Parts: sequence; C-alpha cells; structure tokens
Amino acid sequence: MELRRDYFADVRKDGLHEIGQPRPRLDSPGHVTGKTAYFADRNFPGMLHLKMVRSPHHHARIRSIDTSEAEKHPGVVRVLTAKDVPHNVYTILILIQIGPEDETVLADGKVRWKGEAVVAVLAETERAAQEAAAKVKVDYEVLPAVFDMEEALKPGAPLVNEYHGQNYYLYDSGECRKVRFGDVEAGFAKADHILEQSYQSSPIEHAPTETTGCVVAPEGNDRFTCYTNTQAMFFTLDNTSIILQMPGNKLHFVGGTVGGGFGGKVDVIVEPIAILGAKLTGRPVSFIYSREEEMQISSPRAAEKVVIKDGVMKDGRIVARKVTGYTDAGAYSRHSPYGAQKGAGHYPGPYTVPNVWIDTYCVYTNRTPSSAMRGFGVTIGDFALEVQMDKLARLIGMDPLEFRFINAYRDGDMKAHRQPTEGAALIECMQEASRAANWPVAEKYMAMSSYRKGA
Amino acid sequence: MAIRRGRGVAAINYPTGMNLGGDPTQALVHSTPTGNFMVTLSSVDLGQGMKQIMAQICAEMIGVPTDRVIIDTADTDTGPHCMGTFASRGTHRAGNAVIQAAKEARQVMLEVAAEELEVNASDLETDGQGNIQVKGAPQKSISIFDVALSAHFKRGRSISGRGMFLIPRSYPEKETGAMKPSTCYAHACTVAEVEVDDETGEVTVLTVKNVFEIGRALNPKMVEQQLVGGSWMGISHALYETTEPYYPNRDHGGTDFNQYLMPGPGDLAETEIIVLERPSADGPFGAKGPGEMCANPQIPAVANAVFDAVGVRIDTLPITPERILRALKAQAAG
Amino acid sequence: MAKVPVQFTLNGSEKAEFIESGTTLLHALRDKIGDTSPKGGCHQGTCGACSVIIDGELRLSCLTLAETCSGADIKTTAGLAEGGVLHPLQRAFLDAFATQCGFCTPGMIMAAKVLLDRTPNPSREDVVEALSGNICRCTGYEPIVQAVLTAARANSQNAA
Amino acid sequence: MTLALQTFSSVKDANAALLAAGARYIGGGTLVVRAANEGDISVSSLVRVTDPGLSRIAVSGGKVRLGASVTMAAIARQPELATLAPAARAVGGPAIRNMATVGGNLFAPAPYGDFAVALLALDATVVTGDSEMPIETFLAGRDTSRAVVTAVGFSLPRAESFRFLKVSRVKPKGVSVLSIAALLQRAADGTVTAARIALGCMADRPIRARSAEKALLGCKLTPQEIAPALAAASQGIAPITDPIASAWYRAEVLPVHLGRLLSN
Repeated sequence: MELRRDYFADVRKDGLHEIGQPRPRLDSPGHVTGKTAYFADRNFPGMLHLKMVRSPHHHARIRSIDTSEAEKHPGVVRVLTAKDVPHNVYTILILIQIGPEDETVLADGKVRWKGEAVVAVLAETERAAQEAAAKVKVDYEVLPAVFDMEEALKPGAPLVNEYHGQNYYLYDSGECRKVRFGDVEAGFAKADHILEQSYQSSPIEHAPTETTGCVVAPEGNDRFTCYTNTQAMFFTLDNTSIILQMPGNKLHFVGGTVGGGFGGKVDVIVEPIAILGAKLTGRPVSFIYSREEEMQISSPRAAEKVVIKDGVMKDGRIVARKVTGYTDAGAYSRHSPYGAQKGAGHYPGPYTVPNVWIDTYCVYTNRTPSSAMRGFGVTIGDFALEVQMDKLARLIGMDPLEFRFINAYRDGDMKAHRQPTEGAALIECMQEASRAANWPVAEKYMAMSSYRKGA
Repeated sequence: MAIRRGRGVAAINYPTGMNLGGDPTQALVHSTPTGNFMVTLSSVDLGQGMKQIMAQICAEMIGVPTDRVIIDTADTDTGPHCMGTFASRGTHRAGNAVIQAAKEARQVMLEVAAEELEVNASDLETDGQGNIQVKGAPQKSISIFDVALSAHFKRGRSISGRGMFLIPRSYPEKETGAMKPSTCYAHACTVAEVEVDDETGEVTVLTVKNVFEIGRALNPKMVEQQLVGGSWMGISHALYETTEPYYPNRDHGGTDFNQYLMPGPGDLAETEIIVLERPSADGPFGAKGPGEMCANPQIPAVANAVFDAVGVRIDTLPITPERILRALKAQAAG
Repeated sequence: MAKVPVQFTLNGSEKAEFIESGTTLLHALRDKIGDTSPKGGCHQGTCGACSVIIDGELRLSCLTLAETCSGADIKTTAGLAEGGVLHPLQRAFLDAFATQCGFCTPGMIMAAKVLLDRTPNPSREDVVEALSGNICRCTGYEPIVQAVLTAARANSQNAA
Repeated sequence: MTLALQTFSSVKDANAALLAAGARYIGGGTLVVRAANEGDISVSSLVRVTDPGLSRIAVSGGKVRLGASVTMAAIARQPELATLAPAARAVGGPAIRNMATVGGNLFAPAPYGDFAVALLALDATVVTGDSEMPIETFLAGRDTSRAVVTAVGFSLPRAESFRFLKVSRVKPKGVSVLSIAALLQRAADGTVTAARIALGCMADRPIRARSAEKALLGCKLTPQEIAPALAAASQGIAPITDPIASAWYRAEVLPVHLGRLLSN
C-alpha cells in the first residue's frame, strides 16, 4: 500500500503521535494463539441445543402442526411453536419507526419462503434435536409462489406478504422512494444520444467463517445473558425485548470479537428464540446456524435489477439520467426498505447530472429474506452505473476514463437529492489511477481539481 | 483457443455511516489509578479492528501510548449505547464519541496536573509519551501516572469523560427526494486487467490497481487490511458469488464452501493499493469509512475489462464463464 | 448414552475422557477438554477452521471421530507457543497483519505448520497449496501467504 | 438414538454389522461424518475396520493394488504412483487428502469423485470381500452396494500413456466443473491404438466417453485428427447441473478441455 500524501496536503494535519501510526493490533496475539473468545467458545453444563424445523415449501398454508411425537423423543426438553412467542410478528426496523411488522419468529398459519422457521426443538444433544425435528409433522397446503420481481409486481401475482397487502414496500412517497431533480424529459429531448440498459444481480452471501449464533445462560435472577455474534448489541437487545415482551433490564448481551460480519449479523434472528428457550426451560441454550443455514437461510445481499436511461451529449456531458432500481427483499422486509432508499440517495453516482429521476422499489418474492451486506444499497448500483458509464463513453467514442472526468462531481455541485457536494475526491482518485495504471488522459483532466475556485 | 486480454476502469463514491443518520453512538472514558485509560463502549468488533482504532484515538487525545488504553466493549451491562457496527459507521461514529469523551477526561487530567504543577491548565500540553508539560518549558512536567494517582488519592477527582455522537436523522422529502443521506463520502477508482479464455469463458484477473480516498488512514496497516481484503471480495462478487446461481430460479443454491464460489489463494490478482487522504469535515481526525466501499469498484472494472477483452457485455452478476460463453456464441452467431 | 474412553496426547499432555460414541474430535476438544482453538466453521470439511495435526498430519477435527484418535499425538494452535514465546508462524501472522476476525487463523496456522515442518523452504505455490483447504473471508489471502513465506525465511535463517 | 461407532478388526465382521438398519461404513469420514453432522439421521451407526491390509499399497510387476483405506495423500506421495499423483492431488485440500480414501472416492457423488474417474480410465477392478468386478460394473450398482470395498487393482500405466485433467473454478482447491482421465496406447508413429477415456460430472458418477474412444483409434493427436473424437465426446452424456456449472456449460466445454488434454 502506498499513501500519497501529496494530494490534499494543504488540508491535512500531520505530526500526531498515535493517529496515522501502524500500531500492531491488540487483538491479534489472541487470534494467533487461538485464545480469542468467540461466542461459541462458551460452554455451560446442561446446555440444550436448538434445531429449527424449516419449511420445505416456498409458499404454503399451514393446516396443522403436530409436535407430539417430537416431544416424546428421548432427550427432547421442549418444543416451541408460534403460540409460545409473546410478540411473534415483528420487524427489526420498528426501532426507528420503519414498519409495518411483517415477519413471524415462528411461522403462524403460513410460510412464505423455503427454509422459514416453523418449529424449534430444544434437546440435550444436537443429534436428539435433529431426530426429534424429523418427527414434527406439519401439514402444508402448497400455494403458488413468485420468484421474479417483475412477475411479483404484475396484477394478479401471488401475494407474498399479507402484512404489506401488495408485493412492494409502501413508502410515504408511494410505491417507491423518489428523487426528482431538474427536468429529465427535457434533458432526454436535447441529448445527442439516449442509452437505456438493464442490469441484474442475484443474492450474495456474506459467508463469514463463523456462522450466526448465540449461547444463552439464565443468570438465576430472572435475567438472561446472551453471548452473541450480533453486529449491533442494543439493536438486538431492544428487538428481543419487544419480541419476548421482556423488559430490557432482564437481558444482558455480551458480544466481543465476531468471526466476520459483512452485514450478515445485523438481523435479529437467533437471539429471541434462544432466550425464549432458556426462559421456558431454565436451561442454557445454544442456537448456532449450521453452514447450510448460513448459506441458504441467513439473509443474503439482495438481488437487484437496475434500469438506467441516460441522455448524453457528443461532448461527453450526461444531461439526463433516469434510474429505476428494484431490490428483491424476499419474503420479509428486514433491512431492505432502507437499502432500497439508500440507493435512491446514491444515484446518479459521483457525477453531476442536471436532470435526474430516480425510483427505487423494494419488492417481495417467495425467497430467503435479504438484508444488509457490505456496500448495502450501493454495491450493485455501482456495478450498473459504472458499466453504463463505460457503454456511454464507447457510444460517443470517448475514452472511458476521460468521460468520467467530464462528469465527475466537484465541491459545491448540487446533488440530485439536493445536498451540495462537499469533500469530493473522485477526480484525484482518477488522476492517480491514470498514473498507476499507465492509462493516460488529456492534460486538462490531470490539471483538474475537486476544489472549486472560491469554494 | 485464444486468451484475450482487456482492461476496464470504474470510479465510485460511498457514504459513511447509516443512511440518513439518526444513528447514535456513545462512549465513556476513565483513568485507572495508575494512569491507564479505559474506553467503555458497546460497539462490536467484527474483525476489522474497531477496538484497536478506538484505542489509538483515545491515546492520541489523552497523550499516552496506545498500549495504555484498554477497550471494554460489547457488553450491554457496562457499555453505553451504540447503534451497531455496519454501514461503515464504526470508526466515524464511535471514533467521534471517543474523541468527545477523551476530551472531557483530558480536561480533568490537565486540571489536576495544573494543581500539581501550580500553573494554569490552559498552559499545559501532553507529549504523547504519557507526560504533561508546560508549553514552552518542557522541563516542568509531571507524568500522567502521577497525575492519576493524585486525582484518585489526593484530589478526589474522577479523570473521566462522556462522549456522544449523533447525526440528526434526515427524512426524505416525499415528492422531490430531498434528503441528507450522509455527511461525508469516500472515493475510489479501480483499473482491472483480465484475461478471458474465449473457448471456455474463464476469466483470470491479472491486476487490479485501486486508488482509495478514505479521509484519513488512522492506522495505515489496518486500512491496508481492509482494502486488500475488500478488493478480493469485489473480484469475488464480480466473477463468482451467488446463493442462487440460476436466479430467479430457486434451485441449486450452494450450501458449503465448495459450492459457494470465492477465489482461492491460487486465484489472486496482483493487487496495488494507493491511498489518498482528504480529511472529512466531521470524521475523527478526518476519517471516513473505508470498510465497505473498497469492495465496490472492482466489480464494474472487471465487467468493463471483460468487454474490452472479448467484446461482449455481461450485465448480470456474477460474470460466470457460462454467461460469457453464451454471449460469445450469440456474438459469433451474429 | 454409550460412553467410550478416549486417551490421547494433546499438545504434549495426556488427556483421558469418556465421550459419547460418535463424537467428533472437534466436539471432544472444544466441549470436553476445553481447547477451543479449533473452530467449527462448517462441520462439513469445507472451511478448514477446525484443522489440527494428528501424528504429524493435517486433519479436519470436524470429520474425525474422537474414538479413532486413541493413542494419537494431537497438536492444536493453542499449544504452539512454548513458554509464552510465540512460534515463528504466529509471530509472522502478527507482523504481516494477517489476521482480521481471527476465526480462520488457528486452522491456517496448523495448515502452515505441517507445510513448514516438511518443506522448510516452500515456494509460493507450495504455500498456496498448503492453505488451499482453509477459507478466509476477510484478508483476501495475500497477507496470510506472505506471513507463511516470512515465517519460512525466519526459520531457515535461525537454522543457518 | 445416538450415533455409535463400531470397530472391527476384520472386514467379514464389519459386513455382518453393516446389514443392520442405519449402519454405514466409515472410511476417511469425509462423506459419512459430514452427513451425520448435517443431520442425516438415517445414519445411526458407523462401522469401521482396523485391518492394516486396507491401508496397504502394493506395486509389483506393473500391477497396483490399493487398499480401500489408502488415502489420497498416501497415493500422491508414493513415488511409484507418480503417474496417478495429479488425480490424487485433485481431491480436496491437504487435510481432506489425508483423510479421503480410495474406497470412499468410489462412492462420492458428482462433482466429487475425481480419483474414481482416473480409476475408471485405468479399467480398475474393485474388490469387495470375495468378489471382484470391473469398476464400470461397480459404479453402476454402487447405490445398492452393501459390502465393504477392500481394494482396487489396476495395471500401472506408463507415464506417457495416462493423462488427467480437472477443471475447477477455484484454485488450487475447487470442486470439479469436470474431470477427464485418458489412457492412450500409441504406436511408434503416434497413432492411437487403444483409448479409454473417463469423464467426471458428465453424469451423477464417472462415465466413459465411448464414442470419443472409438473415434480416436487410428488418429494422431493433432487438432485436425482428434476433431471427430471431440465432437463425439458429448454423445450420450447428461452432465449434472449444480452451483458450480450448468449441464449446458459442462457439455459445451467438455470438447474444449478434452482437446487440450489430448493435444497437449
């Protein structure tokens, strides 16, 4: 790695003692000796193991659940169904007033994705829990499912989630988060070229080496300590408090070093049900996702579809950009409505475009609910934007890097969401990339600056 | 058979912190009797090194070496509230909270030192090595060790401070979308060079040259860790990763590390990292969040390089050999 | 539940336990004996986080039944530092900033150790091959490869 | 019920124990312990055999006999088996190779089982207790095979006559997009006089590319002369679709990789 301190030297204060120093990490000695404690390194006598009975169907009505054989299985201590969960229908962003509650902790009357949690089995050993789980009888009436976002948005599509009433999230702005800036149609009308292209991704897993999980121990005083690898301690505690209708002072969450997160451990999934199990049995409970669960059950990065329509002038200026983004939330919201609107705030990318129109939709389908991941709401949009930039440059016969200089945002430029640009540095990154990659651009671009005269 | 080479560029920016703000983090700082400093938080370290960075921030603010700072975090019985570790917010939000808490603790520490040295607190400075001295007269000094002892046992003072950082929540305007998603943005530009086997569609990423502007590299070696690992993940996203390989068809989702594809140690691109620093107005020492954005620019850069190599556009992620081969066959068929 | 005796040497000390038949070595080490340095990342044999050295060979403790290890000499990363002095590999991982979340680290170090025990001067390809069964999601592997090469150089200098 | 391990010193006793419901033979554990860990409750007891003969490698007079418990690592480091080392090294990473056995590989479903692909090309004989059968027959009936496999035998190929290729997305250790093993006898002028080609991932288990074998006879290994064999390679195959690749892709690139292997 090379630190290029010649850029922005006038605004940076050096000569600090600790900041800017490559100090050794204080946690690494624990890592290399195997002494760092992760949540699963705690083991309590009498600890029960929780295994989940999951939906084998993408969409089905539950006619009945029979847990009697499972309950009789040797080693089984308790079997939990929806009726055991005090506040079974929840949504995690309710803490910041983003509703409605749309997801069940344990399925109640219906499953909306293959893998959805239906019944929790608590047993003395993992094996006993697995054997008992196989004895839970669930009678399903399979319903039509929808997997394609375009299909889901068509009239007459199977309704994924009744708590929304339609297969998209309803923002205060309507069916999508909107950004309107300038007059996009007027921009297209005067453009020399129009290019409309569609981009698509599929779900991506965080794949941390440590799977999601927690170990819960009753403290003996009506409090429960939950050792967890959540990325957000109080966010998880407060949601657990709501789901279990248990005052927050009864809950003690202990985290620590997490074996990789990447956004995959901000859903509140394992803790509430494990704490409920500990409360109802009085025993420590371990609920740790298997690798199969981590790969297919835990929330992935959402699949997205991004449609970009640009109006561009022969001289390289983008004069109008219309972006329609679709985020595949899967069956439940989790963080997806927030991710979709984060996209709305991100487009049209780090470029100054005078006429912008953005619609971002959060769409429900019968698949594993998606949620946050590294680059949430932006990563796939950047793929779409930057491939589009390459296409536009080639369309008008311009070098792709020079084309970006022409459009790059600079200090003071008004963004589509009506914030003036501050602290821009795109131009300098591109100048340095031009040098490092031996990708020469015209001298006028190398002379540019993100600073505006007088700004 | 032909191995064809191409290169592509992409440039991006990325917001620091939770979208639209409203995401508080608090911190407490106090000294032990012998002048070590405890930072109490509830922020989570995911492996990115949040604890180390908070220790360096506190050390810088107080004026002690980093190894005299202890981080106590991720325990809801002791740590004040943190919204969580996500959205590239850890360093920015928790760092600011630690700065504020450490500032308050430092002020008490200087007041006690001033009493011991019989000078005004405003005339004192720290040397970064654990000593407090009179500005312009460094021979007149007292160690922070002695100041802490004095505070605890003689003066009855608590060298401690409270810190809080909150960016007020922005609510998007319904019709126009006017909003404030973030207060500062990191930037990046990546040039990727690839080889494409035009008979199999296989892609080899030869080099990635990444330029990242991250505000301030608080610990350059740890920044490098993030950026190198992120660059790998970006390439991985571009070419390999999906839980639903036949999306929107739900079949054949991988359930292990053999089926969920990521580049192995034999697939590594030659990776160059260059860091620029334009300090942000509201970041701790100007820092922005580098953790997420470093995995973004490689994806379109690789996609554009594939086009440059073989002349087909793959607009669907991941850019698998199959997608390239299908496009090449369609191209050949005219 | 049928319990069976197992006895083996772990990092130089004798261990004897009664375990349930069919218990994996990973469970026995972590939950019975209390050595939590091998990590359970997949229990499928696909991540390498549970790697240990049995009679000089790299094994996956998640796929090894504990009762098949009776009489074996087992080494884990927890036993690598001698007298509080880090093994050259551990030192190299620190110096190269080759750990982030640290979850893969004990397994990586085990894989690297059997390599260096047999091949004191490995090529880059040797290192890549030796680490190929171990997944890391944080580092992008390069710092780990560099750490192993550095440790090998340090070893050969000490030997010289 | 719990999972129990039963240890026997003889294969005969193990075969008797394997008749019980829920009993499964354990070799290296890479398949069956994984299944148990993943919650496959159909496995309730694991049967192993400690007979050291199962781990023996015997090479004499150009004949090889590999005990079923011989590991991939043992094959890869046996100098006399250097020809087979690439196929043994194609299996897993170092730890898996220290555990995975010859016998287990015969049962590994696609995309696993790369070493069995090599054994198929070598026309190996599979030994189960008292009986021996050609590997092709064994593979066809493996789903119902109950008796412990004790060994495989084959003639050691000369280095220049045996070729092996595994194509994977992840390097150096990834599971197969496909694997190919080819045993070719050639006349002094380079003309192919006999060919046996085995393919991995072109069905749920290793199969032979019979049409390609036939088309190769009388050919020199030049791009022009092998072209008909490459065209024939895809005949009669039904490649698997999995997270690694689709059947379409595997079928498309099989001739490409076979061509590269043959003309190398």
